[in-house]
Order: sequence, then C-alpha cells, then structure tokens
Amino acid sequence: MSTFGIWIGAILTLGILSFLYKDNPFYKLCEAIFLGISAGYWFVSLFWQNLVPKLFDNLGVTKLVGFQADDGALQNLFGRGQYDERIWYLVAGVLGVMMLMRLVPKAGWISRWPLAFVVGTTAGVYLTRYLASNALDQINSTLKDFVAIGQPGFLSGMNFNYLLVLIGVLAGLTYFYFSKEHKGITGGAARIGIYFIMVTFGASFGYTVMSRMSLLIGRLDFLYREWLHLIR
Amino acid sequence: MKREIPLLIAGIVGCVLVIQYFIPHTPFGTLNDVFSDWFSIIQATAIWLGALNLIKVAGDKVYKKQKDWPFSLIIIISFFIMVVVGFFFSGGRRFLEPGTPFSQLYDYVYSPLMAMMFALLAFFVGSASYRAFRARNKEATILLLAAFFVMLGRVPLGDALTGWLPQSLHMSNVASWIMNVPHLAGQRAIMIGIALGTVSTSLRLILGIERSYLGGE
Amino acid sequence: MAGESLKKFLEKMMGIDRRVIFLLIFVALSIPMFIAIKMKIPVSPEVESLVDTMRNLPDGAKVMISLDYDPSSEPELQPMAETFFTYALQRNFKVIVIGLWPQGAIQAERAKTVAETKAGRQFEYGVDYINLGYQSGNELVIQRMGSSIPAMFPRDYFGQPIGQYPIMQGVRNFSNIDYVFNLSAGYPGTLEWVLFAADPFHVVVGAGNTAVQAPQMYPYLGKQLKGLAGGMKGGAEFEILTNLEGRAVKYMVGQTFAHTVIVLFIIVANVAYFATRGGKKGGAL
Amino acid sequence: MKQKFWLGLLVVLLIAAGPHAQESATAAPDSGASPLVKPPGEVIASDTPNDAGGSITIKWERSPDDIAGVAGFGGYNILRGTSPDGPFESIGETSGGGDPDDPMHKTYLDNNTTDGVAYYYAIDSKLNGTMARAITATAIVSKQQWFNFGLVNMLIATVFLISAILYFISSAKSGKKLYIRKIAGLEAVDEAVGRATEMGKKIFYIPGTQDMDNVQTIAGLTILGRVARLTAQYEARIDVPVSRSLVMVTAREVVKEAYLKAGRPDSYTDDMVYYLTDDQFGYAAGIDGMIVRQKPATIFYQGAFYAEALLLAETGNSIGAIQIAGTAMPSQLPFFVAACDYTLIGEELFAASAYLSHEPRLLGSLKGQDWGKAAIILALLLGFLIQVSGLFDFASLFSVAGG
Repeated sequence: MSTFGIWIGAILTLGILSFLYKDNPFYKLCEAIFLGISAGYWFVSLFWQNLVPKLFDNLGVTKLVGFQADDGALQNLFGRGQYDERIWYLVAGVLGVMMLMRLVPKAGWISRWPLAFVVGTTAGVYLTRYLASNALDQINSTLKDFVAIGQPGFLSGMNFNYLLVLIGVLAGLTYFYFSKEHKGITGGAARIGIYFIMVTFGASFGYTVMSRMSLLIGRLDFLYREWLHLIR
Repeated sequence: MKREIPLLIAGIVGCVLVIQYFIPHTPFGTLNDVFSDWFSIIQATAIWLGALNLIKVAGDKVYKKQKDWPFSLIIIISFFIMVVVGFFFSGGRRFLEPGTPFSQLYDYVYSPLMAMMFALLAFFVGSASYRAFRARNKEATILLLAAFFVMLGRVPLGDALTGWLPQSLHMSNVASWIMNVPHLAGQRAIMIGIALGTVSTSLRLILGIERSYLGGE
Repeated sequence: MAGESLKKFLEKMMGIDRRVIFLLIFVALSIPMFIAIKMKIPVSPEVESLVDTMRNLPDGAKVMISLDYDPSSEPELQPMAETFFTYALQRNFKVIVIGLWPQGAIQAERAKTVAETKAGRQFEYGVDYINLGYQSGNELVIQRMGSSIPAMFPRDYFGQPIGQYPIMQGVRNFSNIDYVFNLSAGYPGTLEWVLFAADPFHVVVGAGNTAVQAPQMYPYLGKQLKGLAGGMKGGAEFEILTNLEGRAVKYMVGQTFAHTVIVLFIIVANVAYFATRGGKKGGAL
Repeated sequence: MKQKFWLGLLVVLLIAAGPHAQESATAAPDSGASPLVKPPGEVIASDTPNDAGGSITIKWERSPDDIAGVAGFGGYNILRGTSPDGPFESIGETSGGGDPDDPMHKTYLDNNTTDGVAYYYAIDSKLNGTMARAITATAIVSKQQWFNFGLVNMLIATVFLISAILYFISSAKSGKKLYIRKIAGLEAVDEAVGRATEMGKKIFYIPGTQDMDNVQTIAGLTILGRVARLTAQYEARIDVPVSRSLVMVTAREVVKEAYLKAGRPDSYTDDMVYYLTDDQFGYAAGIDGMIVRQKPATIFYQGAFYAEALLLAETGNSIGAIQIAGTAMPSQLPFFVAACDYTLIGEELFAASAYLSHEPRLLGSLKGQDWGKAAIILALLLGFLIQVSGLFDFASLFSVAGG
C-alpha cells in the first residue's frame, strides 16, 4: 500500500475512533464520506454484478448494444430461431421496470407486483429452509449420541451431558410455548428454559469478546506499525 | 384489483417454491436459483430508488441550508465520485480488479472506514458488559456467570488462576463444558423455535393473511 | 470514615462514564505492542498435533497452503500464515499457495514478505514457492484438484502458465502433495477441506481457524483433521511450538489484558451494585 | 431400518413413481493386463438417486492389492465409454482406501453425464506403473427424478406443520377464543410510543440490515405496521431509516397503510422512510450519528442483524432511549439482551405481529406453531427412551439426506 493510501486510511480511522469521545465534525465528515462512498459502491456493484451478467448478458442485450459478449437469448431466438430458456429472464427485467414505476406517482401501484413476487419467493424458500437444518437436524443431533443401557459408557459423564442437553432443549422449547399460561409444570419448565437460554447468551457473549478484541488489535497494528512505524 | 393480483402472485410463487424443494426434476430443480437471479435483478433496479432518495434527502438539506448541510454535500459528492469512477473509469465489469481506480477507492477509503467501524465493537463489548452483567436477579446472575467463566477460559489467565484445581476444573475446560452443554441446549431450543416461527410466518404470507406489505387500496 | 468514602467511590463507579472503559481497553491493548511482556501460554493438544504433523514431514516436502479468508480476519489468521511460511523456509518445504477466497492470494504475498525478513532467506519463485491464486467454485475447486491440479489452476496468480515451473513438475493431484495447511474464516474453508480432500483423497490436512469457527471443527479432529489452531490463542501456541514467537504471542498479551479489564469491571460493577443497593429490595424478577 | 420405515409411511402418503434404480454388474475382470497388479472386483454403476440427472455413481470392490495395503499401490483410474469394448476415456482418478461406511468398496461420482446416453465404466487399478482393469457388464443411463426420497421426513414434517397451522387458523376464524401468554417486550410497545409522544421526541424504527429475501426482514416490517398505527394514533413522529431499497419501498407501503387505517392519512409523508446505504457498517455509522444528534426517545430494532447490532444498540443506550429489539439471529441476541430494555428472542419476533394485531387468524397460527413444538417435545422424549433402550436408531429418522 502506498504511503498516501496509508495516510488517508489512518486519518479516516482516527475520525471514526473520535466518535467514542463524542460526536464531532471530524466524525461527521468521515460518516458523510462513508455513506456516500458505500452507497455509490453498492450502486455500481449491483449494476455490474447483478444487472449486467444476469439480465443483459442472458438476454443478449450486452451484445446488442455493441459490447463484446457471448450471444444471449435474443440472438438465439431471433437470429437462429432456437428456443433459449434464458428468455425467461425477460420477466425479471419487466418486474424490475415495474419497480421503477414508483417514480411515476400515478403508476406507483404496479410496483406491488414485483414486491409480491419477492415476498412470495422469500416465503416459499424459508418455509422449508430452516425446518431441515434448525429443527430436524437438531432433533437428530440431540438424540443420536445417547449410549444405550447396558452398553459401555452408559453411566459416563458424556451420557449425562447428553441428558442435560436434552433437558435444556425441552425446557427451552417450553419457554417459547405461546398458547399456555406459564404456570405449574409448564411454568417451572419455562423457568428452567429461560435459565438455559441465559447461559447461552452469556456464553456467546463471552465467547465473542476475543474476536472483537482481535479486530481492534488489527486496527491498532495498522496505526502503530504501518502508519507511525512505532513498532516493527 | 390493486391488491388481489399481487396476493395471487405471492401465493402462487410461494407454493411453487415449497413444492420445488422436493423435486429434483427440471424445471423445478433449478427454479430456486433462477428466482434468486430474478431477485438480484429486481434488487439491482430498485437500488436506483434508494440512491435517488439519498440524493434527494441530502440535496434538500443543502438547498435549504439546514444544520450540517456541508456534510450532506459531502455525501452527494462522494457518492458521485464513486459512481462516475465505477461506471466510466474502471474498465466496465472488471471494475473490482486490483489496480482500477474503483478498487483503489475501495482499498484506501472504504475499507479502513469499514474496518474501524467494525473494530468499535471491541469498546462497545466492554461498556455493554460493564452495565449488563450485574447480578440484579436470577436470570442476570446466570448470564453474568456464564459470560464470566467463558471470557476467562478463553485466555491463559483463566487457567493460571485455576491451575491448582484438578484438570477438569481448569477454567478453559469449564468454559468448553459451558459451551458444549448448557449453551448448546439453549441454542438448540432457540433454533427450533425459529424454524417453527419461519414456517408459520411464511405460510401466513403465502396465504395472504399477513398482507400489510402491500399497502392499502 | 473510610467506609463512607469507599461507598461514595462505589456509587460513582455505578454510573461511570463509558469513555473511561473505552480508554482502559485502548490502553490495555496498546501497552503490549510497545513493551515486551513475557507470558506463559499453555499449549493445547490440538495445536500440538498440528505442529507434530508438520515436524514429521521430511525436509523439502511439497506442501499446499490454502488461504480462505479476507482482511477482516487478518488479525487472527495472518500471524499463522506468517509463521507457516517462516517454518517452511526453515525446513525447505516447497510451498504451493492457493485461495478459495478471492483475497487469499494477496494475503499470502504479504505473509511471505514478512516471513522472508524473519527467516533471513528468500523463497525462489517457481522453485520452492508458487502462488496459484484464486479460483471460484468453492468446494468444487477442491474436488477437481483431486483429479487434476494443473487442470484447475492452469496459470499462476501472475498469469503465467504453471508448467514452466520446477515446483509443479510431477504435481498431478493430491497424491503428490504431502500436506495441506488451511487457514479458514468460514465457507468455503476447513469443513470443505475435510469433506472433499481429507475424506475422499486421504490428504493430510491441518488447519488454522478464526476463534468463532474453531469449535465447530472439533468433531473432525483426529483422523480427518490433523491439528487445529483456533484464533489468536491458537496462533500464539503455533508460534511457541515452532520457536517462532511473533505477533500472535505479542497480541495474546493484549488479549489477556483486555479480558482482564472487562472481567475486573464486571467485578467492580457487581461489588458497587450490591454495596449501593443498601436496604433497598432487589427487583422481583 | 430408517429407509424401510419411511418408505412404508410414504406408500400411504404419496402416489409417486419410485426411482427405478437401474444397476449393472460387471463382466469378468480383463485378464489380459499385467499380472503385477490385481484388478478391482465387481464394478457396479447406477444412476445417482434423487437428483436432476447428469450423474452416475460408480462403485467397485477394491483390488486385493489395495486391501492388503501393498506398498506402491497408486489408486484407481476411472474411465468411461459408450461401448463395452471401448474406447474408454479417462474421467478421473482416485486414491486407494475404502469408503467410510463400506471398507471393502470404493465409490466415485461421475457428475458429467448426458441424460439418456448409455455408458460403460472401466476401473484401472495401479501399482508401480502396471495397471489392471475391470469393466461394468451392462450399460447405464442417468436420468432426472421426480421426487427426492432423501426428503421424505422433511415432507412429513412440513405437511404436519402446515396442517396444524391451517387447522387452528380456520378454527380461530370460526370464533374460538385463543389464549396467548404475555410477551413482555410487546407489552412495552404502547408505553414506549407513549413516552416518545409525551417527550415530544422521535421514534426510530430499524428493520434490520438485510434485504427482502430474508424472512426476518418481512417479519420486522409487519411489526412496523402495528407500531406505525400506534404512532399515528398518538401523533408521534416515526423515522424509518433503511439499508435496502426494496425495504424502503415496502416500508413506505406499510407505514402509509397504517396511517390510513388509523384514520390519519394526511399525517403520512414519504420522508418518514428513507434510504442510507446498503453497507452494514456505513449504515451503522449513519444511524449512530443520527441517534446522538436527534436523541430519539424510543428505538425499535426488529429484523435480521449482524455485527452492527451492538454498534446501534450500545449507542442508543448511551443516550438513554427505550430500546425494544427483536431478531432471529442467534449470534446477535446476546448483544441486544445486554444493551436493550426488551428483546424478542427468535420465535417471538415471528409471533410479534400476530400478538400486536390481536387478529384471530394470526393468533391461530401461533397455536399451530405450538402444536409443532409439542410434537417435537414428544419426539424428543420418545426418542430418548428408544435410544437409551437401544431398540433402534430413532435419531436417524430425523437426519435429512437431500436438499
């Protein structure tokens, strides 16, 4: 990295760091640059990485307007008379245009169509997505390691740990029970459940501290070593 | 009609995607990928709306000379620098390759900002634990103890403090027991709950019971 | 009297300005960067087996290192890469670099420079070092290397055909690689190396992981994964065992300081909380 | 065991054509090769099940030299042709050693076949430069399947859950009263909005940093609908800064609708919802700035969050705002719990919209979810007993093979 680049990086780094003391013009400047640069970055990236390859290349628009590219669906369909399934990407293009109709006050309602498509897709995908990995697989892993009675290790600490996990899962699930008042047995189980969940939160928190510190170490290393050459 | 057709679209698309999960045969097997491409395309057109909104809000501030308007001007300028460089001066779709002006802006300006913002977490983790980990009640005490043991078990100090105890009670072993037993159990309960919640929410969206995202007539 | 002023002090501590905490964390992490502090870091069996496997390789062995991370994980994984390259220089290993993440190749070049200064010796490009760069395809890249490495990486990171380099002579697939070291921050990473290289092709794989990912890899240790260094702590142990103490050991002191600061604050906060709560009854829940 | 169990169930549940697994066995090993290495045993190729075609699985008995671990054994070459007499073209190679669950055999997946073409496979074993070959006896064709049999358990689980939810939705519609326990974070919504009104300060609503392709974002936006209705009634000012353009579009529809329903369509303006940037940390930097400058009285975080969660919540906490968070990102929940006044944990996020709306059909779906939970609790208890008694491997019924 050039000296110039390091200096810019260091100044911006200090600007963000200064927010810890209090809000100040230096931070505001960095924040404004950050907002503008990152919004611009995404704006450009989505164009080159989504719109061009997925829409324009597939349809053949890239070639049509004179850029170097392979043949797309339009060329195959009208040039050669071959069916090309990529022509369906036209639907996505139309949905995209419908989205932009929001800029026209009278026609804004049409943008609900692509919105409905997006919501429908998300709902359809998620209905099955978590069920396998978050529910069935978890049931499997909670049960699969139990040592059967009479087998070596039945009374081992490991087997006891598996039992503890099972109890924790059962109690935790009871906590999430919505349609029953948390009283009596349900109440007791739910209470144990919330204890387990609290351990989960505390442990996750404590566990993450190290990697968060590493991030700051990385930045301090940049400041002290690469910028100020204070350490080697 | 302004609501019925969108509801129908969401319902049909949702149903088809649920079914396709179980069918490897074409066209179902690849439908998910195709639809996710379509989503990317819609997303890439929609960002024009977001960008225009950003410019409008910042532009208003500059125009009306509201408080801090010079910073709004900087938002607009840095946005346009990035966009112009990315579209016209960085080799088209090879805009991210090392050495292009766009990737230099990324390396020199964007990336240090991101890294430092991310690293602020090191400080916030500290202030949050100071405030939150107080033994106010049973739940908070459990939270505090779990965090305390795991945090100490992660650094050599923890084992140094507990070196006189039997091996299994060394801090790092206690920490990994917490991670592998009670932490795991709580995590699983949360995950199973999330799975059920997503099924139910998705179903409500597909059925059109939950429809506030479509707005009014 | 003393009790009174202590109580006052504790009351103050209850509502302490968060900036004091920020400052202490900043200082705790900074001090060890400037002052060499010796600290005993116990070595875990996972890292021990990692280094043992490397030690048992013959001098001049052909090793592959896959850098599957980006700059955001640099503080944790870069020291491991540096140590590995330095160790490779000492043992005359022939190092083949690849990256399943786009930034891997650049990280390797940076680590190599540091290692060369440390070892006081340079890699000869194409003879005992080659950077094959990044290929997209995630686990498929690993799978295809199982049948042919030259087919998956026809050119190196700098665009040159790999056939001309002596280091690549006789390298057809994983059977010609003695050892794979994988540095991983997520997907694709260690899990993929285990499932798509160690399992089917019986490649010897060792790994360095971010602290967040490491625990998920424990089940594979032993037969499938020959050793694992997790996070900065693992990196420090790696440095100690190879007698190449460097950044990770140094930073581990900072980590310990910072953890200690937070733990002390938690203790102070609780002492203050109980001392100042006085006769007031605690909340019900 | 598991396979039989599910297949039995499936016959009842499904009328589907099973995969006609074509298999072909080997001819006698080619004895013309060098005597120095022993050839592999029987080679069996079959269409890879449960896929979209384009793949054939080849399995062979390992060469006796491989099994004996003869030094210098060089693994196998896999070759493919369209006639049993060749020519064969090399498609890959693999080392010696057996499959983890079948030590006598070795498996190779040819993922590059054309559906409908008949293939023959040859396996060469290698030792010190010598080779010996075994060939499949009959042709094998790859094809696409109409049902993924690895997902039978998923199908049953999905059908069960959907039916339970649908049943309770319809029974709720018919006017049956449903009890729902209190959720503290949601009970506090009213008070939080009220306080902002009293203080004459803003309310910030952050619907996460993910796009509309994440169901948590959609859940967050449905909650926004309920909250916006309250702010309309209280005449409090709500600000919704977002990090995705599609979320901006949706959030505007949601807030507008809420103001309309509350009878105050005139109070709504598009300015309430605005876009900052797609970048998670840029977004956090912007919001942190807004929080310390505008000092909102109440901040909601509802949706999908990553590392920015604590950056936002800790800054919000420093100005003393009431904060109500909700997310199904397990890794970020601890930070919200530490820095916010109330946190909706996982499933509670998805229940929030139903809870706040009091609409019977939505509440019915919660009851359906509970039935899912009850079934899982039952399965865990039953599974524990079966597993510990060593009857059979109950757990494996829940392992999802495909998908």
